[in-house]
Amino acid sequence: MEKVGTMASIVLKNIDVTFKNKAQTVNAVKNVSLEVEQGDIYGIIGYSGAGKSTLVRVINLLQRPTNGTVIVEDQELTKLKPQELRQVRKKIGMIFQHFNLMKSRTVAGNIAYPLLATGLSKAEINAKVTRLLELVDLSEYRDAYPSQLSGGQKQRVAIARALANDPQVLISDEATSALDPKTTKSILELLKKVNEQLKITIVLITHEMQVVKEICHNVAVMEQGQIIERGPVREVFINPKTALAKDFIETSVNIKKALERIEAKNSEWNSEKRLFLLQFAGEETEDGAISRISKQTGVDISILFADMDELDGITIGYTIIKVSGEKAAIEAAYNSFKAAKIKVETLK
Amino acid sequence: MEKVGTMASIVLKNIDVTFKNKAQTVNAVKNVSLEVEQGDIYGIIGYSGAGKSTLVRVINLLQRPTNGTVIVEDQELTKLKPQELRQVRKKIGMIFQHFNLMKSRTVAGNIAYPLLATGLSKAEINAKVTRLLELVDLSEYRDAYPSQLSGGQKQRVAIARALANDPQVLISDEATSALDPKTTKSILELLKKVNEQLKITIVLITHEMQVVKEICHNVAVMEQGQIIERGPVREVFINPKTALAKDFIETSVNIKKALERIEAKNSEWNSEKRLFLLQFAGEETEDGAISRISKQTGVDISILFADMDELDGITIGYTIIKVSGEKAAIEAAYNSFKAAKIKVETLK
Amino acid sequence: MKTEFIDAIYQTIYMTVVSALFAGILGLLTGVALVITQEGGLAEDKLLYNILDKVVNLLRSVPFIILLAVISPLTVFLVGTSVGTTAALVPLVFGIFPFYARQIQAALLTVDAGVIEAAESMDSSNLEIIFRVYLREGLTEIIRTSTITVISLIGLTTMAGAIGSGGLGDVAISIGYARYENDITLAATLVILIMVFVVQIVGDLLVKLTERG
Amino acid sequence: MKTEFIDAIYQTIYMTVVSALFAGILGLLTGVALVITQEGGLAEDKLLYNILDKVVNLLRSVPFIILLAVISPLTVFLVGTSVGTTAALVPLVFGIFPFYARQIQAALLTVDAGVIEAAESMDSSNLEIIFRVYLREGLTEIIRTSTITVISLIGLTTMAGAIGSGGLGDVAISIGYARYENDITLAATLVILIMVFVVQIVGDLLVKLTERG
Amino acid sequence: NSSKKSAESATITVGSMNTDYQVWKHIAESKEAKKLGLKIKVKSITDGVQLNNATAQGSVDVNAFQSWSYLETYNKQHKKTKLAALGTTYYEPMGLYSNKYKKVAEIPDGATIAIANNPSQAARGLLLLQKAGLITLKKNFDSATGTTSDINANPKNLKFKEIDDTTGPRVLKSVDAVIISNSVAFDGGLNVLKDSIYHETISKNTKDNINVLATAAKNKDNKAYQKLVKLFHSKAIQAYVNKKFSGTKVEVKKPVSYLED
Ligand SMILES: Nc1ncnc2c1ncn2[C@@H]1O[C@H](COP(=O)(O)OP(=O)(O)OP(=O)(O)O)[C@@H](O)[C@H]1O
Ligand SMILES: Nc1ncnc2c1ncn2[C@@H]1O[C@H](COP(=O)(O)OP(=O)(O)OP(=O)(O)O)[C@@H](O)[C@H]1O
Ligand SMILES: [Mg+2]
Ligand SMILES: [Mg+2]
Repeated sequence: MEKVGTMASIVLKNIDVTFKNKAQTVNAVKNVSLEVEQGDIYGIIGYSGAGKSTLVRVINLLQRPTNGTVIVEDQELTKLKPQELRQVRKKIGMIFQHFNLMKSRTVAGNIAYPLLATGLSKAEINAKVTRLLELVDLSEYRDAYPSQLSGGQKQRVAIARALANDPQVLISDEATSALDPKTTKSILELLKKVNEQLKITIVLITHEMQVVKEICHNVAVMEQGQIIERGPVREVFINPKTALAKDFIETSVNIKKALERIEAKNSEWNSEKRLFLLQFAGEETEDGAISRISKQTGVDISILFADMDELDGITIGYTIIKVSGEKAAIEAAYNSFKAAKIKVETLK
Repeated sequence: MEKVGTMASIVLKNIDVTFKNKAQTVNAVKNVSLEVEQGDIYGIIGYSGAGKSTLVRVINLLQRPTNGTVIVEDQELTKLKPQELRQVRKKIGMIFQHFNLMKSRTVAGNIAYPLLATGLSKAEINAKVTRLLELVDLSEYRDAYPSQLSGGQKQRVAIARALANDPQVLISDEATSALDPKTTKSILELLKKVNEQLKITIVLITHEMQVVKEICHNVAVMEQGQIIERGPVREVFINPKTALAKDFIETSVNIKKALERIEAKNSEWNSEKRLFLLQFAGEETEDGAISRISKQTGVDISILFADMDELDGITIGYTIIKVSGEKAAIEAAYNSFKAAKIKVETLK
Repeated sequence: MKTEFIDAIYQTIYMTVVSALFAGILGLLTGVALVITQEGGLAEDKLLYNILDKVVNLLRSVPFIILLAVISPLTVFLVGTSVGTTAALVPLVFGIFPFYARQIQAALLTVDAGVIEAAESMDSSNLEIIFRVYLREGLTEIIRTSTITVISLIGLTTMAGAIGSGGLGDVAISIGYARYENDITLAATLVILIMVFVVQIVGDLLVKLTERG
Repeated sequence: MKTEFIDAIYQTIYMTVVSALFAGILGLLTGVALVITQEGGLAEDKLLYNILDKVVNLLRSVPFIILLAVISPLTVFLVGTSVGTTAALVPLVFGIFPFYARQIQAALLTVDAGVIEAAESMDSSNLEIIFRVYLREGLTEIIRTSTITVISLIGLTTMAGAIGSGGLGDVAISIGYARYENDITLAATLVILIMVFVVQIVGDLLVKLTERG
Repeated sequence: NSSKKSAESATITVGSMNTDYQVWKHIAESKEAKKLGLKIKVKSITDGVQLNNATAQGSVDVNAFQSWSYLETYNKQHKKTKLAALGTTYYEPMGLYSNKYKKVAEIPDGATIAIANNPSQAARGLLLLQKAGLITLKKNFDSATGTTSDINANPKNLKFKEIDDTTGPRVLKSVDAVIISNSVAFDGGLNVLKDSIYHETISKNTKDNINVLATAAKNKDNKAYQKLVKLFHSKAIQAYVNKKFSGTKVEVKKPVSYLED
C-alpha cells in the first residue's frame, strides 16, 4: 500500500458512488480524487445535485463508495474493521445539511451526546456543553427540545454537537445556509478560530461564495459528480478556468445583473462614452488607479457598479465604469489600466 | 366589522402567538400588525428565532394566533368556517422552510398534489406539472422520489408545488436558502416574474440581504417577536433606523470586516492621508463623483473597498477610500462629496 | 382425513380473508377516526374520540370465548346461524378490528406533521388529507401493521373452533391435540406456519415496494 | 366467591406483570436484533435476521392452546409444574413476545435514518446507538406499541385457563360462562376492562410525557 | 337408491365434539343411516355452551356430547330456550388417574388433584372422590353444579387445580392425580377400566352422568330426530363403538323418563 504523506489529512482516491434504483442508476460521484491538507479549510461548491453531499459523506464512510480509497489521518478507512473505524470517526465531526438532531433529547442533551462515550464525568460534560452553548449563542435554549427551535437554532445545535468531541476534521454540509448573516458570521469566525487554534481541518460545502471568500483556503468546484476545477481560492477567483466557476463568481458578485441594468438604462454609447469592466486582482487597487488615471488622462469616470474586497491578502473585485472624454483620452485610460495590471474589457 | 381597503392583500392586526410548554411560555410573536399590498413583494428579515416563520404561518392560519385578526384578500380568516377557510387557502401558496414533501409521491406527484382537487383532467395536470418542472429545472427528476433528491432539488420541488395552484398570495419561508447562487437567481427571477405578470403578492422570509435587495419592494425587520422597523427597501437600506437593521445591512455588505482589515494593514493615518467612508444613495454616483472630485481637488483616491449596486432604481452603496494629498485639498474633497449629496464620514 | 384437511385449509383461508376484509375496513375507519379526532387532530372532537377510544378498549377487554357468546345474537342476525365457518366471521371481525384500529392509529401518527400541514395549506379537505396524505404517506407503516394484524387474525381463527368454525386450528386442537395425534397437530401447525410466512413475505415485499426512504 | 374473585384479580395482575416483564425483555431483544441485522441495518447479518424472522413467525403460527402443550416440557423444566398460575407464565411469554418483537421492530423503523447516521458519524458503537438512539428516539412509539401489547397480553391470560392458570379470564369463562352465572362473567369482564383502561391511560400519559414533536 | 327418500327428509345437523364427533361422523356415513333415510351432517363444535346455545337457537338440530346433568344445568339457566333429551346413548365412567400412585390409599397428605373446570364435570369428579373415600361433601351437594367449596371434610388436605378437562392426560406428570372424563382419557390413550386407579360404576347415583342426545324443546317430538336414537343403538353402530372405544362407552338404552325422576 502506498504510504500517504503526513501533510494530507484527507485523501480520496478515485471515488465513485453509484445509486442503483429499480429503474435508474445515478452516478452521484464519478472518479473523484481529492487531497485536503492538515489545517486546511477546503470549500466545495457546485450546483444543487452536483454530488457534494454524497462526496463528503464518503469521507467518514457514512456513504461507502462504490469504488475508491478513503484515507483520513493516515488510515485507510475502507480497510478498517468497524471497531477501528469508530476510532477514526471520533476524529471527524460532521454537520449535516438536515441537522439530524435527536428529537427526544434537549439541546444540551444533543450536544452532550458525542461526549457520553468519552468517559468524561457528568460535571465535565456539563461544563463543556455550557461552553459550546455559549459559543453558538443558545444558552437560554439549553433545555428546549428540537421541535421548539427555529431552523437556525437547530442548525446551531448541530454545529455545537459536531464540535463537542474536539474533532481533528470537521465536515460541514451547508451549515450556515439556514442562518442569518450575523449568526453566519459568528459561525464562520468560530470555524476559523477552531481551524487556526486547534489546527482542525475543515471541509465545507456551501453555495454562498461569500463563505468561500471569507474562510476557505482552497476550493473545489463540482459538476455532475466530478471535480472540474480546484485550487487556492484566490486563483480560482481571479482566474476561473471553467465556465461553471466563472458563473459562480459572476453570480456571486452580481455583475451580470448590473450589466443588464446598466445597458437597459444607458443606451447611447459611442467613442467618447465607453463602458469598461475592470477586474482588480493585486496590489494595484491600493494605488488608486481610478483616480490616478482619471487625473492623468483627463477622462471622467463614473463608478456604476463596484464589488471589491480582499481575498487571502489580495484585493480583488470587479468594477463597471463609465468613461467619458475625448476618444484619445479614453484610449489612453484603457492603456493605463492595462499597464497597471488591471484586466480591462470594453463592454460598449 | 371594519371594512378593509381593497389595496391590502394581507392584513395582520395585533397578532400575538404564544407557545405554552410544561415549564416555559414563549411569546414567539408579540402584537404584530402588518399590511401587505396587492402585488407587493414583502421581505421579512431578522435573526434566527425572531419569530419570522411563526408570523408567516399565521397568514394562512396554519398557526392560529393567540390574539389578533388575520385578513387575506378581504376575508377575515379568523372568523371563517373550515370550508370557507379552505377556499381562501387555495389562494395562498406556501413554500416551507423544511420542504414538507410527501415521501410517497414522486416529484411530479408532489407538484400535482394541489391540482388533484381542482377538477383538472389528468392531461391538464400533466401539462401543468411539465411546465412547472421546466420552470424549476427538474424535468429529468420527474419520477424520482424525494429521498433521492439533493437538498436544493427538494426545495425546488417545494417551490413548484407552491406555484401549482396559481396562488394570489405566495408565502416563502427561506425558499432559497438551500440553493446555489444560480438556482437562487433563477428562483428569484421566477418569483419576480409571477409577481409582475400575475400580480401575485409575495411575502418572503430570508436571511440573505441580497435577496431583499434584489426582489423586495418592502421589508420588515423582526426582533424578539416584534417588527421593529419596516418600510420600502430603499429607505431601510439608506436610512436604517434600528441598530438591527444597520447591522443587517452592514453585515450584508461586509463593511465592518473590510474596515478591520484596512485598519490592521494601514496604520499611519494623518492629515494628508485620510480614510473616508462614502455612502451613496441617489443619482450622484452616476456623475462619477470620485473621479470628478479627484480631478478637481487634485487628491489621489484609492478605492479600498466598494460595494455599489442599484436598488429599486437608485444606486446605493458603500465605498471606503483612501484620500491622499494636501490637507486643504483633502478638506475640499470632503466638502465636495458632501455637496454632491454623498454621505461622507472620516474614519481616520 | 385428507379431504377434511383440505377443507380445513380452505376454511382457514376463507375466515382469514373475509374477516380481514371486514375488520380491515372497520379498523381503518376507526383508526383514522381516532387520529383525526384526537387532540390537535384534523377534526378534533373530544367526545367522539373518547367514545371510540373506550369502545376499542372495551372490545379488546372481552376474552374471545366470551365475545363469541356475547356477540352470538348479532351473528345470528347477520349470517343466520351462530355456528360454522361463516358464523365465525362475526366474532373474528369484532375480535380483531379494535386491535387493527390501534395499529392503524399508531401507524398514522408516524406521518410527518409538516406534511399534513403542507396539505392543509394547499386547501385540502380533511377527507383529501386522509386519503391523499395520511393513508398514502403512512402506507408502508400500514402495511407493516396489517401484516402483524393478519398474522394475529390467523391465530385468532384457531380459537373459533368453539363455535364450529372448522379450520386448521380446529383440526390441530380438536383432532391433533385432543386425540394426541401429533402428526395432525404438526401438519396443521405447519400449514398455518406456511400461511404466516406467505403473509409475512408478501407484507415485507409490499413494504419494500412502497418504502420511499 | 369474593375471595376467589380477589384471587383471580391478583392472578391476572401477576400473570400480566410477570409475563410482560419477561416477554418485554425477550421482545425488545428480538425486535432490536431484527432491526439491526436487517438489510442496511447497523449490523447487517442475513443469516441471523432470517433465523429470527422465521422463529418469530413460527411462534406466532402456533395456536395458543397448542403452544401450551408443546411448550409444557419447557414449562416443567423452568417452573417445576405444567399447571397453575406460575406455569401459565411460560406459554404467555412465548405467546406474546414474538408479537411484541414485531411491534418493536415496526416502532424502531420509524426512527429517522438521518439521526442514526449522525450517531454513526459520532463514533457511537452499535450498542450505544441501540440504547441512546433507537430506544430513546423510538421511545414514544415503543410505549404506544407496549400499550397495545400489554392489552393483548391481558387478553391472552384469559386463555390460559386450560392449564389452571386461574385469573379473571378463567373465572369469567369457567365459572361465569360455563355455569351461566352472567353476573360473574360481567364482573370479571368489567375488571378486565378496568385493567385495560388503566393500561391505556398510563400508556397515553407516557406517550404524552415523552412525545417531543 | 335412497335419493327418493332424502328429498322429503332434510339434512339433520348434529353438533358434537371429541370422541362423540368421531362416533357421529361414522354414523352419518353408515349404511344404517341411509337405510333409515337420514341425511346427517356432523359439525365439530368444541365448546359445550356454544353448542347448546346453537342447538336452542336452531343452528344445530341435535347435539351429542353432554350428560343429563349438563343438560339440566343448562335448562336451569335458560328457562325460555330449553333443550330436551331425545334419548339416552351411553354411559362412560369417569376415572381418577395417577402416574405416581397405584392405589387411592397411596395418595399422600397435601396432594394436588386436578379436576375439570366446567361445572358438571367438576361436580361429577368431586362425587367420584367422595366415593373413593378421599373427601366428604355437604349433604345438599348439587350433582350438577357443586364445587370444591361444597367439600365438608378433606382429611388428606388435598389441593385442587381446575383445568380444562381436555388437558387431563397432559397434566398427569405435573400433579399427583387427575380426574379425567372417559372420552378425553380415551383420546389420551388411557383405558378407564384398566388404567385408572379408581373409576365410576353404573348405579342410580351416576345416572345423571348418562349421555343424551339433545335438541331444542320444541323439536322434542320430531320423528326424524328420534330416529337418531334408534340409529345409535343399532347393532352395527354399537359394534363399532365397542370396538373403537374398547368398551369404555357402555350403552344405555333407557327411556328419557328414567332420567327425569
Ligand atoms: N439515496 C439516493 N438515491 C438515489 N439518488 C440519490 C440518492 N442520494 C442522492 N442522489 C442523487 O445524487 C445526486 C447528488 O446528490 P447530492 O445530495 O450529493 O447533491 P448536492 O450536491 O449535495 O446538492 P445540494 O446542493 O442540492 O444539496 C443527485 O442527483 C441526487 O438526485
Ligand atoms: N412549537 C413551538 N413550541 C415552542 N416554542 C416554539 C415553537 N415553535 C417556535 N418556537 C419558538 O418561537 C421562536 C420563534 O420561532 P420561529 O421559528 O418563528 O423563528 P424564525 O424567526 O423563523 O427563525 P429562523 O430564522 O431560525 O427560522 C423561537 O424562539 C422558537 O424557539
Ligand atoms: Mg447537499
Ligand atoms: Mg424560520
